[in-house]
Amino acid sequence: MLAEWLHPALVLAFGALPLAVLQGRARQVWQLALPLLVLLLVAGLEDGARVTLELAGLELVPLRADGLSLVFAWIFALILVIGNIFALQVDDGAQHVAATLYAASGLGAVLAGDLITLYVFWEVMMIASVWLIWRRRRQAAYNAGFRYLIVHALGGMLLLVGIIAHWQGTGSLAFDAFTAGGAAFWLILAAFLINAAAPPLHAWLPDAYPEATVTGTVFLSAFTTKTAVYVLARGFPGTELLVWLGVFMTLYGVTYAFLVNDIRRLLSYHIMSQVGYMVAGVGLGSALAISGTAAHAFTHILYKALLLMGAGAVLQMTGRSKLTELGGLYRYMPVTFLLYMVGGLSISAFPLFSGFVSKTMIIEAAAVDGRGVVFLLMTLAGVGTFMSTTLKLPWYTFLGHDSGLRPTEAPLNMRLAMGIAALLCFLIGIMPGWLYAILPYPVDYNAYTASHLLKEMQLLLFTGLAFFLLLGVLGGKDKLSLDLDWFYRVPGWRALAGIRNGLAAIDGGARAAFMRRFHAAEAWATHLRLSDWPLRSWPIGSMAIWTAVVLALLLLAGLGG
Amino acid sequence: MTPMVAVLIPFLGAALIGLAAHRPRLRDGIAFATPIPLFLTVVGLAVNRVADGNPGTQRLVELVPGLDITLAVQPLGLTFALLAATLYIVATPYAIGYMKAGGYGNLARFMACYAIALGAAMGIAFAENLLTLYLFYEILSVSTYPLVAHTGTDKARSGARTYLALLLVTSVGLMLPGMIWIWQATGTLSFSSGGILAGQVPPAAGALLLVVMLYGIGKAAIMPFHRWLPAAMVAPTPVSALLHAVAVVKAGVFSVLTVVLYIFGLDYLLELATQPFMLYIAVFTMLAASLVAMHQDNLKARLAYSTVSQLAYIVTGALLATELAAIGGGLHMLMHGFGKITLFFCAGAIYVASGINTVSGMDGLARRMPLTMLAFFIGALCVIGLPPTGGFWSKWYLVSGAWDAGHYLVVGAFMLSTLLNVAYLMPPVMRAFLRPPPDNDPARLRVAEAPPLCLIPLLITAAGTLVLFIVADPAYQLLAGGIP
Amino acid sequence: MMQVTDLMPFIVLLPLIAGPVCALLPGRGLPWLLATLTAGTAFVLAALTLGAVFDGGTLRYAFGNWAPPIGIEYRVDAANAFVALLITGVAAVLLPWGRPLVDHEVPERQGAFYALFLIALAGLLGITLTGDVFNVFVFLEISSLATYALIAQGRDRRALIAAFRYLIMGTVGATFLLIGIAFIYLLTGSLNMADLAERLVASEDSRALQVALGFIVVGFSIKLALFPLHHWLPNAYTYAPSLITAFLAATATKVALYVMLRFIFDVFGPAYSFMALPLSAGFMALAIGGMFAGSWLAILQSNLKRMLAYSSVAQVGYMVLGVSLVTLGGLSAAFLHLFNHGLMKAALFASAGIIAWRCGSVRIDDLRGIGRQMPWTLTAFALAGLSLIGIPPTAGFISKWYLISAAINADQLWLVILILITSLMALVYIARVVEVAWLQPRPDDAPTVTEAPWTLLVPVWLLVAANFWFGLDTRLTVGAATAAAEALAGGGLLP
Amino acid sequence: MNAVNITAKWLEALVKRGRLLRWLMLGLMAAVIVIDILKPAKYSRFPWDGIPAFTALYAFAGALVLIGLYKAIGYGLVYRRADYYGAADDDNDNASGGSQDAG
Repeated sequence: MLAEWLHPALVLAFGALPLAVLQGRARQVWQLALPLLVLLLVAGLEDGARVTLELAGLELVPLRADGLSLVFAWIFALILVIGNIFALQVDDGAQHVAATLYAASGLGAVLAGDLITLYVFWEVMMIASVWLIWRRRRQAAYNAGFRYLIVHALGGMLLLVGIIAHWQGTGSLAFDAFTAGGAAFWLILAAFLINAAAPPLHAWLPDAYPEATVTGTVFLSAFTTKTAVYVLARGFPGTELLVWLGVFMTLYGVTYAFLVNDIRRLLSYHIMSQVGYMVAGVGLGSALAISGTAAHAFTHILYKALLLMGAGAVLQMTGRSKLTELGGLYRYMPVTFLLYMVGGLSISAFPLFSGFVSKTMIIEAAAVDGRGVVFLLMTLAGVGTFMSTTLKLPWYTFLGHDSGLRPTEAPLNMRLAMGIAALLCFLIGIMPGWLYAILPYPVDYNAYTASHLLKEMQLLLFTGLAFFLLLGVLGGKDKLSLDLDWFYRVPGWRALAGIRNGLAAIDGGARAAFMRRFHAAEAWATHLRLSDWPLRSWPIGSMAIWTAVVLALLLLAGLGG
Repeated sequence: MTPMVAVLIPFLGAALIGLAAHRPRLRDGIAFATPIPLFLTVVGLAVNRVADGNPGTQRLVELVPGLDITLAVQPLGLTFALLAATLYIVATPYAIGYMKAGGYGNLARFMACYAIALGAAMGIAFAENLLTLYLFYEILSVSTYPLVAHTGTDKARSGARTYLALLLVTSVGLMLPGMIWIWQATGTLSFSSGGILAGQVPPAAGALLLVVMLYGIGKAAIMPFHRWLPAAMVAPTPVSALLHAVAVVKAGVFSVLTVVLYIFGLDYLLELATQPFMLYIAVFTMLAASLVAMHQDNLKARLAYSTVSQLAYIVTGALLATELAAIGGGLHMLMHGFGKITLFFCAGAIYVASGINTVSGMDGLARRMPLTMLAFFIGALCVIGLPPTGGFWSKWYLVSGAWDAGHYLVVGAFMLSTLLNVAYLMPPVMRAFLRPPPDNDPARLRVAEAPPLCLIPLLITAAGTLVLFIVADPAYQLLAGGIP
Repeated sequence: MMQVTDLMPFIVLLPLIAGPVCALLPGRGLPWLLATLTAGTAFVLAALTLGAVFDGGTLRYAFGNWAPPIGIEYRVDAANAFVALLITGVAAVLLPWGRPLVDHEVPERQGAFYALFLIALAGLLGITLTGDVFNVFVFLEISSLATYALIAQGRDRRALIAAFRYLIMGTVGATFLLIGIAFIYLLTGSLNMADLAERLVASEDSRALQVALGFIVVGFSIKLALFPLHHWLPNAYTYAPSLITAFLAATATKVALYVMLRFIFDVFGPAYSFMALPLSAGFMALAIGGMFAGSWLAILQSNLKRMLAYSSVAQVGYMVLGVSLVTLGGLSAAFLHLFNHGLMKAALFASAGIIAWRCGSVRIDDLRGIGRQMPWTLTAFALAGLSLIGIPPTAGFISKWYLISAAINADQLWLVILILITSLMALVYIARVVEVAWLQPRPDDAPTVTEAPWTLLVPVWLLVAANFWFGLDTRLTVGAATAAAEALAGGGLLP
Repeated sequence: MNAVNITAKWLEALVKRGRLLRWLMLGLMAAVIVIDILKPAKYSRFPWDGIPAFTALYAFAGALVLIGLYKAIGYGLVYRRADYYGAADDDNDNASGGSQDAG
């Protein structure tokens, strides 16, 4: 079977290399051909495919395809096509290589059948993705990227230690649900949650994503957190903690999304919020919930990419990304606006759009479980999502007062990419059967019941009512909203610098003291040498006296004793 | 095919280089040629050892019964020898290219000492007992002294003086009496599986002996005897590469591993009161050196402190006293060797090509030297311990060993150190790839990749770190077979 | 077919006879040739003797067939055969080396010079081989007088003063020895060592015997330059002709040490010696003092030869330290170092002699950058220096190994630390020279020097090679030193 | 730019009919409420499933509460000057995203 030898992740990884040297049209062609090839390879993967391998004394399964992993493989391959179309005009080989490697590692992680392979791709993902931030080439991006790297390195180490603990505890490296508990369980969970941007381990995401390049953010939004959702679904289904953590995430995300001013940061907080639904879904753990999680990850990647492409297009064409500096762009970027709105309607689960068919699955799963509070809070988060993503952001960016900006419409390839994503959002929205067919568990769920429709319309319409009533006070504030990254950006950094300075002071002090003594001794020796004392010959008399003294002492001691 | 041949080839090469001192072409030819038979010999020894389990023990001199100079091929030593012989092949053209491009003089002395250092490293690798190891250890210290002081400037001399003083003071002052003590107590110095001290030396005395021996091996650079390493940075870069990746520091940690495994023995080690103490000193070294490395602007100084930190990984691995950690230590010797030599090669190539030797000066350099910086990036990944480089495997086993031993603080320290590694190895990469080059600096525009003799070796070693990720299995099997 | 026993006296007689002949020979070449041949023959004989001793135990030869204790007896066991081998070996290597230096330093009357050399050699060998205490005194005077004269031949005016000071001190030492011997003779009526050993047991209560021991020990301590009685040595070594410096440094103090040990262990017996006088504590204190003072003063010197001379004071300290442990191991270590130090100092002074000849100066500051110009000489110096420091695989390392072993065995761990500290001090003063010579640039105004001819280099490198050879193959040295220690300690009185 | 212009024209037309859209929306709101009241609840999993127009009320009240909460959190806790972490060097991109590879 071909796909067992052509691991899609490896094909993609090696396929990334030519991007470093190809130029112009050739690069663009390869940039499209490669993801399509990978899409074909993923299509060729059969449920149940497996490749095993022995490395450094360990039994590895670099490829394992089953229902859960294939959903993610599909969407990863798909978003790579869309993202590459969006990035077609960017003339920066490093960024393309990074994006492709990043996608490769994401694919590799979801296809990994053992923990080592997972770890390998996990770390490659970190290394590749940070370049998408750094290639923005601004000081803020360097710093944010660095923080991103450090947080993920920490996550990677937690994962490594967790894997080791799991390995030593159970003797197995297979990547299945973790049931053993103990330190391994918590370490791996913590590592996964860092990548899933679950509070309090989330601050890297809204910190770094808005600083990434316009095209980079699109990829970033797709892979890291969704890989985390996949591994959570694989490793921790039905973990009660995750239900509450997920619910908290949804609300935390929408709250901060409302507070921030940068449109891409706003959307980044919404990634967090949406991933919260998925984390909660994993926590619920029922077949419906897991399927809903997979479905929501699928649709989320599409609509979030679409939203970020829209925001990125605005940033690219205007050079601005703050709500307070934007406004009235619909005249100049009408296509972007419309396509963005498709994404907005999708994320807020507007009927006929993709979010509706997936998000409601998770909420329904909570309802089926009889979890009233979870149900209500998730619904409330939906209110917040609709308000900020679909109403506030477009209102203050595309409509509202005229900011005086006169950009042109985004380039064709960008619009094309957004168009494809929007089309998929819409198609999934109206024909969810295609999506449901590839879910890990067969689902008996219909989003389009009258009851669902009615409730969803009530929710959205009255949220809109409240929004427009309070429109006057909802505009962006040109402020910075502190998040938990404050702890490592301010006191943590100071503590580190303090320790370093303390160590340097001790080391320097000790060295200086030693060298002082040493130089003093050296100077003394030089002085002695120059002073002729050690060079002087002793007079014969003193030699004789010494002789007498030695003899006398010897005899005295001997005779006296 | 005996270990003696492997030891002799570099010495012979050094002698020939000395004789051909006034014929540059011949001299370079010999310098180029010497590593090849050496490498083949070591590979031959490895094949013999792996295929027939034949240690090829060779007693050269017997001083008194129980005290002899003997060579043998043991798995751990074979790993070290393979590392050194392989890197020697790439280091030689690099050294010649670098020294010529940099306009250094006295090449015959330089190359001869280089070869002698490698011969000494071979001797250390194939030592069958502590005395033999000590013998070659001292030869290595002395033969690298002229290399460090090569330029002969005041700064170089003072650095070289610190270098030699610390290495000799520790080895003569601590290792030698420790060794004699061991000999007095046990009547043998042969390395044997499970150690020779158990039942011979009471744990109270063994505890003191452990401290004496670990600090006696100054080349392992455990704080506070690490100063020689940054001091030796005054040397030309090929020497730094030799010191920090191939011969000297690896000889140090190899000695630590060997002494811990085959003199003390892991079980006995655990009885010693100072084992946790030394373990945490090593852990402290690991973290403190990383912290210091973070604010070194001089690239080579940063790499030197990084080496101090990485050596402490291996010492920690040895002192954790578990099989997994010891394998991890052995693997890290190998992996760090490849990673660090790549970094030093890059630092040297950058210096030769552009005259830049600071991290802050590297802005935008990747546009002029993309291949070098790519290799630097890969080398950095290996040193950090990230896949897909070989560094991952060593970290895997080190952390496994720490976890196995129940030293969770050490596990935490490995994690923290990884973060610090990222924090000091990534900024040069970031600056080179991302920052715009300094404006109005016409000199910078003329910078191009270093000469091929410098460039090709560093690409090879960088590729080596990636290859080692995939072919880690033989190294693992070799080490696992030799560690009790 | 002559027996080795019959040949053995010729080790002494040959140079003694050849000496006067030499004085009569004209020119430069012939005296040198005769001296060299004599030394070479003596070396061969000494080697044969050592072999015979290993095979057959103690060799005895009574002069004029007068049976001891009346007649003078030569009595050779492992201890003195070993020392004789060192003396003749060093002489045989140094003479070919020294010829151009002698031509340079002693241009006139070389016949007399080589004659004195041979007589000094004969004296040292006589001290070593004789079994008669008065004979020891006689040979000591013979060698000393010849040595004074040789030192006075130095080109520097100060050589004369140095020789005079040595003469005074040497005479004091000889007088002390004579006083001691006189006491013994009065007590026992015998002068034969073996005989004395038996007879002295009867007088062990006598104060006079204690005094005799004291005088003898102090007398020899002067000759072996034990701290603080070493003051004659630096000047004598510094201003003597290079050949003489190298020869004396390698042999004279060693012979004094050997013969002192012979008295302490054989004549008086260790049980008595160490009980009657606090020799162990005294030796230990003076040895440590010498190790530190010698090393320290060596570091401070700016004259290469003087630095090496002070280094000798320190090295004598090691040997005496070994003795002071009063164990078989300690004594073996002392003998081992006696031999090895002879080798290393010969090599060092030989290279220093070449440097003095080619550079015209032995001030360390004048040696800047000569490593490049005289690579072979300076490399030899550096390698011999390694031996002095005790870096393996050199003879010095072996010495240090046994000395430290002995200290550990005697449960004197603190001594180990002191030994190591002084070894590192040796590192400082050797490294200083190496660094100046190799790593500092030659000043522009300094005269250009050229490498010495191979005739000088070969002997120096032979000595260096010996340092390495005996650092690896220690069968001869360790075996002989152990045998020597056993021979001296005799009845296994030592632990 | 043809497609873009047509879209822009459409949007312009929509914006001009803003009042009409508003009435449309209000009508829609009234409709969903009325339907919800008339139509019996399908589920009775939760106590509130039986309350007519519960979701509408919940959404409206929830939105108001959330907005109040945001304001409180923002002004009470997390708002800082925009340059709190040090001044950002250049706040606006030079309009070409990642493609200013000028070197």
